[in-house]
Amino acid sequence: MAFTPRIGVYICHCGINISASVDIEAVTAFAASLPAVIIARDYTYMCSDPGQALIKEDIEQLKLNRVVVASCSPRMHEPTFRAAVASAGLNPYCFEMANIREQCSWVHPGSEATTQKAMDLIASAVAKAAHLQPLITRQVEVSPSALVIGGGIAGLQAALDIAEAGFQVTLVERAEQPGGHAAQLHTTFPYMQPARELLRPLMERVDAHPRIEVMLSAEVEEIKGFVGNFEASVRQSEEMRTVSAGSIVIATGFEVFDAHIKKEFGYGLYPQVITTLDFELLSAQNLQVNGHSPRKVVFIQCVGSRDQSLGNPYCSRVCCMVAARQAKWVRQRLPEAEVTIFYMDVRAFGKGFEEFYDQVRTCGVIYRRGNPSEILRQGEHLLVRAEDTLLGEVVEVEADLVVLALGMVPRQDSAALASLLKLSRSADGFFMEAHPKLRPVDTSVAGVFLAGCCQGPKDIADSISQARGAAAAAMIPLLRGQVQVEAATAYVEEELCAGCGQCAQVCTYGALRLHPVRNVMTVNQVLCQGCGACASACPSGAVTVSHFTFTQTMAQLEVLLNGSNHQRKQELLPTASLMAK
Amino acid sequence: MPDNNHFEPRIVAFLCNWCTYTGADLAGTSRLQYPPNVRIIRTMCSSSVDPVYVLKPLLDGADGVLIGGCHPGDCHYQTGNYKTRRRYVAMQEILRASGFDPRRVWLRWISASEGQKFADTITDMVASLKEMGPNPMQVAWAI
Amino acid sequence: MLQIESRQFATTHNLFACIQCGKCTGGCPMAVKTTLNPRNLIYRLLVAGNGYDLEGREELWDCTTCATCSSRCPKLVNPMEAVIALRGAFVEKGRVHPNVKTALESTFRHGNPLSMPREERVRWASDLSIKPFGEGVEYLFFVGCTPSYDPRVQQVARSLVKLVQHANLDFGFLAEEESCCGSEIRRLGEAGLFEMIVEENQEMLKAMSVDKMFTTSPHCFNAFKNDYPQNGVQVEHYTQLLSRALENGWLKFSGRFEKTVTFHDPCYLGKHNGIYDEPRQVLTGIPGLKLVEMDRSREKSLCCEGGGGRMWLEGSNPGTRLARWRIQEALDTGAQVLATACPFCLLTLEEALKHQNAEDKLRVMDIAEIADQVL
Amino acid sequence: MIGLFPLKDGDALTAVRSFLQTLLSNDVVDALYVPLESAEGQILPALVTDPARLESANPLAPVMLVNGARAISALTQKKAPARLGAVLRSCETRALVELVKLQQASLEDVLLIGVDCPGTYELADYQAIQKEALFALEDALQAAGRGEQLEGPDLRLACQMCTQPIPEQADIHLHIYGEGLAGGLFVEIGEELAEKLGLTPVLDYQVKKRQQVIEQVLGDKQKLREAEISALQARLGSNGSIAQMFAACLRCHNCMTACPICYCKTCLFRTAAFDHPPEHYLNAAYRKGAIRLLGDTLLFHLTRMNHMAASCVSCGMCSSACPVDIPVGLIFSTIGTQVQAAFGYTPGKDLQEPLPLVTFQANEWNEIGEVK
Amino acid sequence: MSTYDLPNRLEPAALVIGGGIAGIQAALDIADGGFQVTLVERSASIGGRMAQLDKTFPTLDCSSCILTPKMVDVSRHPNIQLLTYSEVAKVSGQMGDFQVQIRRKPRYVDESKCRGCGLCAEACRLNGRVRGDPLTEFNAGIAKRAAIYVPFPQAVPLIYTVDPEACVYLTRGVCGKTFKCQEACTAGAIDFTQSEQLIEVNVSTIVIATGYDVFDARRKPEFGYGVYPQVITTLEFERLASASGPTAGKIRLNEHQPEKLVFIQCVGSRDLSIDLPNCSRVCCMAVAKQAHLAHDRLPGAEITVLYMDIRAFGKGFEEFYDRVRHEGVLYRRGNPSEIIRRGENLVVRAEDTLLGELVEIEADLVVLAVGMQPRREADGFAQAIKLARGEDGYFLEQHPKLQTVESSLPGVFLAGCCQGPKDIPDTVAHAKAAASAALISLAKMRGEPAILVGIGASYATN
Repeated sequence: MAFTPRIGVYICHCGINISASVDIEAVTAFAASLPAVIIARDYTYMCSDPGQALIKEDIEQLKLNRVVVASCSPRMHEPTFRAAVASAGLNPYCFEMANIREQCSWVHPGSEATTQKAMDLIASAVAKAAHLQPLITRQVEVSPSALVIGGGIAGLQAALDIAEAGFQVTLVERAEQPGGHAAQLHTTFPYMQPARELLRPLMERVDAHPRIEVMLSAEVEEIKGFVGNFEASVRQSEEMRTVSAGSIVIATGFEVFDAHIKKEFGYGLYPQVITTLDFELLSAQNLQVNGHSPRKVVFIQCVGSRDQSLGNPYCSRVCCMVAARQAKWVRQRLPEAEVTIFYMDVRAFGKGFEEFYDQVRTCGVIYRRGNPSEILRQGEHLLVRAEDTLLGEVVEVEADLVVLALGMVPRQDSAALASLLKLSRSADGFFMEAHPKLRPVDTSVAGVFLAGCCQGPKDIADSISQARGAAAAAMIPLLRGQVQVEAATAYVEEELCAGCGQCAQVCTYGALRLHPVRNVMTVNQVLCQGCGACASACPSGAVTVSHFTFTQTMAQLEVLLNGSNHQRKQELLPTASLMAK
Repeated sequence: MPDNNHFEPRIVAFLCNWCTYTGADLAGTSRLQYPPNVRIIRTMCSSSVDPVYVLKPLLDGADGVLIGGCHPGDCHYQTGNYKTRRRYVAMQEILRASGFDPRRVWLRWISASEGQKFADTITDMVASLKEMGPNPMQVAWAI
Repeated sequence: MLQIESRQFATTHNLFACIQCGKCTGGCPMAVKTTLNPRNLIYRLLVAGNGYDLEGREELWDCTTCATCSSRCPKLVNPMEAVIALRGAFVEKGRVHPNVKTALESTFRHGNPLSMPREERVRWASDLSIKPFGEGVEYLFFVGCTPSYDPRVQQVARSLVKLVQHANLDFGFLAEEESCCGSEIRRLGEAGLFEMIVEENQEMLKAMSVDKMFTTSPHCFNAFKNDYPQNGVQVEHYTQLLSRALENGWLKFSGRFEKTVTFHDPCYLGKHNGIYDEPRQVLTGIPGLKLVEMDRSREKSLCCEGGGGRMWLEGSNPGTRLARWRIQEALDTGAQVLATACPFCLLTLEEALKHQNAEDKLRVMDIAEIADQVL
Repeated sequence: MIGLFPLKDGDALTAVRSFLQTLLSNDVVDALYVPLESAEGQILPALVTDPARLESANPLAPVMLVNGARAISALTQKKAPARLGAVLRSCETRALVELVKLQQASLEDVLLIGVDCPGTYELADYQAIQKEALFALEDALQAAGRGEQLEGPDLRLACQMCTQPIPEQADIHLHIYGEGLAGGLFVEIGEELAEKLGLTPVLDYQVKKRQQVIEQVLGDKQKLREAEISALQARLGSNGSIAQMFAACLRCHNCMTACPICYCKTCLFRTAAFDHPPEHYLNAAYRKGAIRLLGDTLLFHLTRMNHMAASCVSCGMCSSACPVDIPVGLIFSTIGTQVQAAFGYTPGKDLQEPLPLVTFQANEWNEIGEVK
Repeated sequence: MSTYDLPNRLEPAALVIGGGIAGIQAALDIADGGFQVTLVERSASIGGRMAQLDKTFPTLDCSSCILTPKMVDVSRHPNIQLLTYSEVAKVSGQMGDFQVQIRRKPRYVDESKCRGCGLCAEACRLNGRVRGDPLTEFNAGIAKRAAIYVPFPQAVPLIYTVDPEACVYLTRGVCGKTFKCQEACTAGAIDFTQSEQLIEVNVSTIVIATGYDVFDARRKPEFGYGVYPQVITTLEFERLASASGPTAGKIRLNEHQPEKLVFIQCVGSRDLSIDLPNCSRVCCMAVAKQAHLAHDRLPGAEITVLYMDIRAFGKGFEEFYDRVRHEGVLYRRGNPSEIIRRGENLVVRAEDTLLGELVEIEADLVVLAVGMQPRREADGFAQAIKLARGEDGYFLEQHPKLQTVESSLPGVFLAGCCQGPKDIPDTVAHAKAAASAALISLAKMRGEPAILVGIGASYATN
C-alpha cells in the first residue's frame, strides 16, 4: 500500500518572540494549505505541556503520521518534540522542525519579509516531512570483556579498573614481564619513593585478580569486529588464541630516544656519558663511575626532544622532572658533588612540580640556561661546552659524569598496530586521539581507547589518570551490555552501487566496505556516524544517509525554489516561496 | 535590466549542524540582524552537500548558494570540511569554466560561537549579490 | 682581590632559590642608571664554583636598599640583603669611601653618623617642653640622628612634637642619651658595628622599660622593627600614630590646607613594611587638602636614592639622581606640595627641587609639617 | 629496452599481427583484447584467444568505435579471470587507469600493449577513406611516423587536439613515431619479457629523432588545442551561454554511455530521484513563464561534469556519440583540464595518485572559507 | 520500552559537584555507565571556565563548538538530574550511603515555566547596565547585562535568573510601579516569592569537580591591574577575542585597536611571595594561543611575551609554540617588575635576562596571564566534609601518582582542577579517571552488571 503522508503543523508564538514579528494567523493558514497537511495549529508555547498535548491528541485523533513544529532551533527542542511524538506512538524520526525564531523572528524583526520567510521555512520542513522515514534506534549486544594491549603501568591500571568494575580482561604484554618503563625507574619524585614500591602493589593486584588474564610474551596479530564485539588473534609463543572483547584499551607505551643519534654528546664513546635511564641502574648501584663517586655531574635536558633536526619537535614532558629528581638524588647521596643542569626551559608544570624544582635548586643544584653544543674530552674529565644564555658567554663546564635526559619517541611498530586497528597517528607519530581536547582517550574507532604514552609523552601520574579515563570509557559499553547505534546512518541501494569505493575513501570511520561477493558497498551501521560525506561522494546516489536523504533535500529545494503547489499562483498567495516574487 | 537596488537576492544555505547552523542560532539568540534573504537547510556536515544541491538552485534561478562548515581542523567528523573544500574548489572551477559566476556560491567556515560572523556573511553576501544582479537563469527557460 | 666563598654565601642567602627571572633587576631603580644587576650578580655567584672575586664590583655601593627587588621576588630570594652582605667584604678590608669611613667612625664615637657632638642632640627641642622618657611614660619618641641635627629636618621633629602634644599623648624622649639606631650602618655593610649598636640600644630600651615607641624616620622604625631581635617593644612610625590619633579623635585639625598634595612613599615605610594607607589617611584627614597620586605610588613608588647609606655616597652615576625624576613626576600631577614622611626623602627631594629650579611650582614637605600647619 | 620486431612482409600491420601472435603462442597471455577487422572492413574491438584469429587484428586502423577502457573494465572487474593482453591507445589506457582507481577494472594479470596513436577519424570519415581508397593504411602510418598526415578528412577533433598520443602506462609499447616502420616494428619492452619473446635489443635506436617527431606533433596539436579551447571559452564566457550550447540536447545520454569514465550502473538522472510529479513542471512554468520539456538537461551535464571532470581523459567519445553535434568532448575536456589543473592532477598518469575529490591535505586552499 | 522513557530510578547513584568540563565529563560517563547522577552546579549554567574560552590551544578549536553539545547532552541525559544555581550544603554518611543536602538558591524564575526567550531581560530597567564580577562572570566583567539574565546565550539550562545583587526590587524592595520583567514575561515565569529550598539526595559516591578560582591580579599591584584600563587579564582577553564576546571577536579597547601588546606570564603562579607556589600549567599555552590570535586579528601589531620558562609540554604544544614564534611573536625571557604610565601608553619594565639588560617595553595593551588558585570556598567545604587539602590548597589526593582521583575520604573522588591545575585534555582524562573510580564502586554495589535499554543521547551524538 502506498504511503500517504498525513502531516500536522504546529506553530509556536514563543511568548511574543515569534508572534511579534511573524503574522501567525497568516502562517497558520498557509501551512494548512500545504500539500499533505491535515491540520495546522498555533500556540503560545508549543514546548509547554499543553502545547505538547495538542500534538499528541492530533496524532491519535487525526491519525497524523508526520509532525512539523515551527518554533525555535532544533538544537534546542528537537529532543523534546521527538519524545512527545514518540509518546503518542509515532516514530520520533517522523518529526521535523522549522526554525522560525533563531532564523527568522529574532534576526529580522520588523521586516515585511519575516512572515514570508517563516512560511518558506515551514513549507520546506513540510516538504521534507512528507519524505521522512521512521528509523529504529538499534542496540548491539556487547561482549562483557575487554582487551588491554600493553602491560606497562598504564595497561596494568586500565586492566585493573575494568576488572574491578566486574569484567573479564585479557592483558597482552609483549615482554616476558609486565611493568614497562616504570619498572626501570629507581625512584620517583616528589617523595623519592622507590619505583618498585609504586609498581609492585599494582602488579600484584593484577596478577591476583580473578578476572584478569595476563598473556606474557604475546602479541596481537589481528583484530576484527567493532565496538561491543571485537575479536583479536593473539600469538603467544607458537600458539594462536582468539580473544573476544567488547572494548579495547591500547597502552603500548613509547620508546626511549637513542642517544647515539646525538653524536655531539659522545654517548657510547665516552664512558662518562650516560642517559637518565642508565642513571636509574647506576643509582641502584650507588652511582659509581669507574669505581669512584663522581664529583662533577652535569645533566643535559631535552636530548631527543624539542629538536626539529631530529624530527622530534615535541616536548617529552617528563625529562625536566626526571633530571631534577636524579640531580637531587646526587646531591643527597654525594653532598660533595657539584651538580649542574643545562636546560632551555624548566617545565615543572604538574602538581607539586614547581615546589619540587624549588627544593632541587635550594639543595644546591645549579641550573644553567643553555643547550650544550658538544662534549669534549680533557684528560680524565669531560668538558661540556655551552653558551650560558643568562651570561651571554660560552662556558666549558668540567664533568666526570654527564647525564643525558632522554626524550620519548613513538614505538617503532606503532604504524603496524595503527593499521591493524585503523587508528590514525598524529604528526609526531604517536596515536591520535579522537579529539585533542574533549576526547583525549577515545580514538576514531568506536570501542578502542588510548592509555598512557602511546598517545604522547606523559609522566606516571598523567599516564595513570589517562589509563583510568580509558578504562572508564572502555567499561561504559560493558556496563550497559549494549551499544546504541546512531539511527541516522548511511545505507546503500545495492542495485545502484557500482562498488567504486569513493564513499569508503572519504569515510573517516572506515564504515564502508566492498562486499566481496556482491561487489557493492556495505555500511557498518555501528561504525557509521552519519556525516554524509559518502552520500555526496557517490555519483549514482547509491549511498544515502537516513533522515538527510537526497529525496528529502531535493523536496526542500523544490518548494523553496518553485513553490509547494501549482495552485498557489502569485495572485492567490503572494508569499508562496522564496522564488515566487 | 532589472533595477538592482530593488532586487532582493535569494539565497539557499546549507549549514552544518555542529558549527554554522549553531552559529546561525547564536546570531538569533544574540538578536543580530541580517537581511531576510536566506533559507537554511540543515545538513549534518558540510561534506554531505551534493553538487546537485548547489547546481539545482543556481539553475532554478536562486541568486546565491552558501555552504557553511566548521573551521578547518574543527570538523565534528574530523575531516569532513577538508573534503568539502576540495569539492568546492572543483565546483568553482566548473562554474567559472562554464560561464557561471562562481561568486554566487560561497563557502564559509563559521563556528558555533561566530554568530556575528554568520550575520555579517549573510549581509555581505546579499550586498555582493545585489551588485552582481539577478541570476540570469531566473528567466532562462530552455535549460 | 676581594675573594668570597661564594658557595657558602649562596647557601646562606638562599640564592639557590633564584630562577633567574629578572624581576629584581627589572624593577631596580639603580639598574636603570648604573651597572647594578642583582639577577646577574646572583647568577655569577651561583655558577662561580667556590670562590668569587668582588674586585671591581663597585656598583654594589649603588644599591639604595629600597627593597623593590626583595618585595617582588617570586621565590623569596632577597637580593638586597645579599648586596648588603657583599658590601661587608669591602668594609672588612677597609675598602670604603672616605665619607663612609667618617660616618662609621662618627657613629662609633658620637652615636650619630653626622660627626656631630652628642650633647647637641637636643638643641632643636630646647624650647619645647618634652619630658625625658621614664617609667610610666606611654611612648618613647625616638627622634633619630638626622631630625636631631639637620636644621631642615629639625622642623619636622618640632612639628611632630606639637602634633603629639596636641593629641595629648603621653610621650618622652631620650635627649642626649639617644644613640643612632644603626640602620644605615648595617646597610653600609658594617655588621660588627651594627651589632654593637643593637646591643647598646637593646639594653637601654630594656633598662628604660620601653613598651611603645614611635620614630620620625622610617629607617629607624624599620631598624627597630625588623633588624633588632624581638624585644617586645611595639614600634610605630609616626604616621601610624597620627593616623590612629585622627581616627580616634585625639587629634583634630582646625585650620585648612587648600593645596593639592601628592605623596611620595618612602621605601622603608612602603616597600619594606607595607605601610601605604596610614600616611594617606593623615593627609586626607587634613581639611582642604586635595590628594593626587603619582603614577608610581605605593608598591611602585620610586626610590629617592637616599637610603642604604647613599646619604654619604655619590654612587657611580651621580649625574641623574632619582629624586630629580621623582620631582618631575610630582610636577606632572599638578600638585603644589610633594609630601613625604622620611627625613632622607625630604632632603634628597628638596635638593632635587632646587636643582630643577621648580621651587615656585612645588614645595617638599613632611606630613608632620603639613599637619602642624592646620592645628 | 627497445627491441625490434622485423617486418616480415614489409608491412607494419603484418608485423604487429605476428608480434601479437607471439604473445599468445608464447603463452605470455591467455587472451588478447584487440580490434579485429571484419571482412567488410569494419574495425571492431574483440577478445581473441586463438592466435589464428589475429590474422585479422588491426589495432593500427585510425578509427575508434569505443574507448577500450570500458571493455577492459568488463573483462577484469575486480580481477582478470585469466592473463589478459590489451592493445590500447593512450586515451584508452588513461581511462583504464582511472577506472582502476574507481575499482571498476583491475590491472592485475593484465598486460598493457600500448600503441603510439596518430589519431582517429570519425567513423563516417574512416568509411569514406576506405570506400574511396583515399590512401593506404601503410602510407598513412609511414607519414605519421614522420609526424605528417596524409590529405583527406580531418581527424576527430579530440585527436586533432590530443597532446598525449603516447601511451605512458604500457608494459609493451609499439612505436610509430620516430624511426618509422621501414626497418621493422620498434617495441619498448621489459627485458624479461623481451627475452621470452626472443627480441634482441636495438643498440642504435635514435631516441632523438623520435623525440623530434613527437615534439613537432605535440607542438602542432597543442597549438590547435589552445585555439579550440580559447574559442570555446569565448563562447562560454557569458552568463548562461552554456545553456545555449546544450539547448539542442535530446537527453539521449549517449555522451554518458560513450564516456569511459561514467561507470555508474544507473545514472542518478535515470533514477526515481528525477521522476518529478506533474506539479513540479507546472510550478516551474508558473515561475518562469515557460519551461522546456523535458528539463534537467543542463543539470544533468553539469552534475556529470562534477562527477567525472577530474578524471576526463579527453578521448572525445562523447562528441562522437552526440547525435546533435554538441561539442560535448571539447566542453568537458576544457573544463576537465581546468579542474585537473586546480588539483595538480593528471588523470591516467599514476595509479598511486588518489582521485582528487576523495583525498585532501589539511594545509591547502587555506584562504577558502575565510573572509578576505 | 521506547527510547525516550526514563528508566526507573536505579540505586546506587552518584553526586557530581561542579558543572565545568570535569563535572560534565564525569557525570556523562557515570550516567552512560547506567547509573543515576545528580549534578550540582553553583552558577546559573553549567559550562564552567571552558565556556568562557574562545579557541582552545593548540588546535585552535572553537571552545563552545565542542563544549555545547556536551552541555546539551547533560541536560538531556535521562540518568542525570541537573541542579543548577544550587550548592551542596551538607554531606553526611559514608561511602555507599551519603546523605547530601543541596541548597537551591532562588532564581526568582519558575524553571518549569521559563522558556529562555529573554523578553524579561530586554524589559529590565537595568538592561545593559549591570557589570558582573570580573573573576566569576561569563564575560569577565567587560560587558553589561540586565539584572535578570542568562550567563551566556548557550547556557544550559536556558533559564533566566534574577541577580540578587543587582535587581532593584531585591536590593531596594521596590522597582518602579510595576515589575517590568514580570509584565514582559508571557510565560508567567517570574516569581519574586521564591525562597531558598533544601533538598536531600542519597548517593553512594561523590565526585568533586569544583574547579579553581582565577587569580585576582589586583594582588600584584606592580602591574596596575584595575588602575590602568590597558592592563587586562587573559580571561578578559579571551572574551575580547571571542566571536561570541562583547566585541564580537574584535580586539578593541575603548574602540582603539591595540598595536603594541605585551603578554606577561606567571601572574599569580610560581610565586611564593603571594603564597601561590605552583605552576598553573595552562598559562604558557593560553598566552601562546592569545598571541597567535592577536597576530591574526591585529595585523602589524607588535606582540611581546615576557616569560620565565615556556612550559609547552603537552601534545602539539611545543609545535604550537614554534608556530607562534614563526609568526613573529617576540618571546623575551624576563619576569617584568612593574608597569608604569608614560603618556598615553604604558611601559613594561623588565630585565631581559638573555640580554642582561633592563628594558622598557612600550605597550597599549598588557595581558596578564593570571594563574589558577584553589577555590576560596574550598576551605569551608573541605572542613564541612572533612576532606584533606594539600599545602597548595587544592584537594589532596591519596597518592600523587597512582591515586590522583581518590580523595582522603573513601567514596569521594576528585576530578579536574580542584585537585590541581590542569588543561582541558588533562582535566577530561582526570574526570574520566574519577568516573572510572566511581563506576567501579557503583558497579560493585550493584553486583552483576545490569543490562540497560536504549538510553543516552550522548552516545548517539558523541
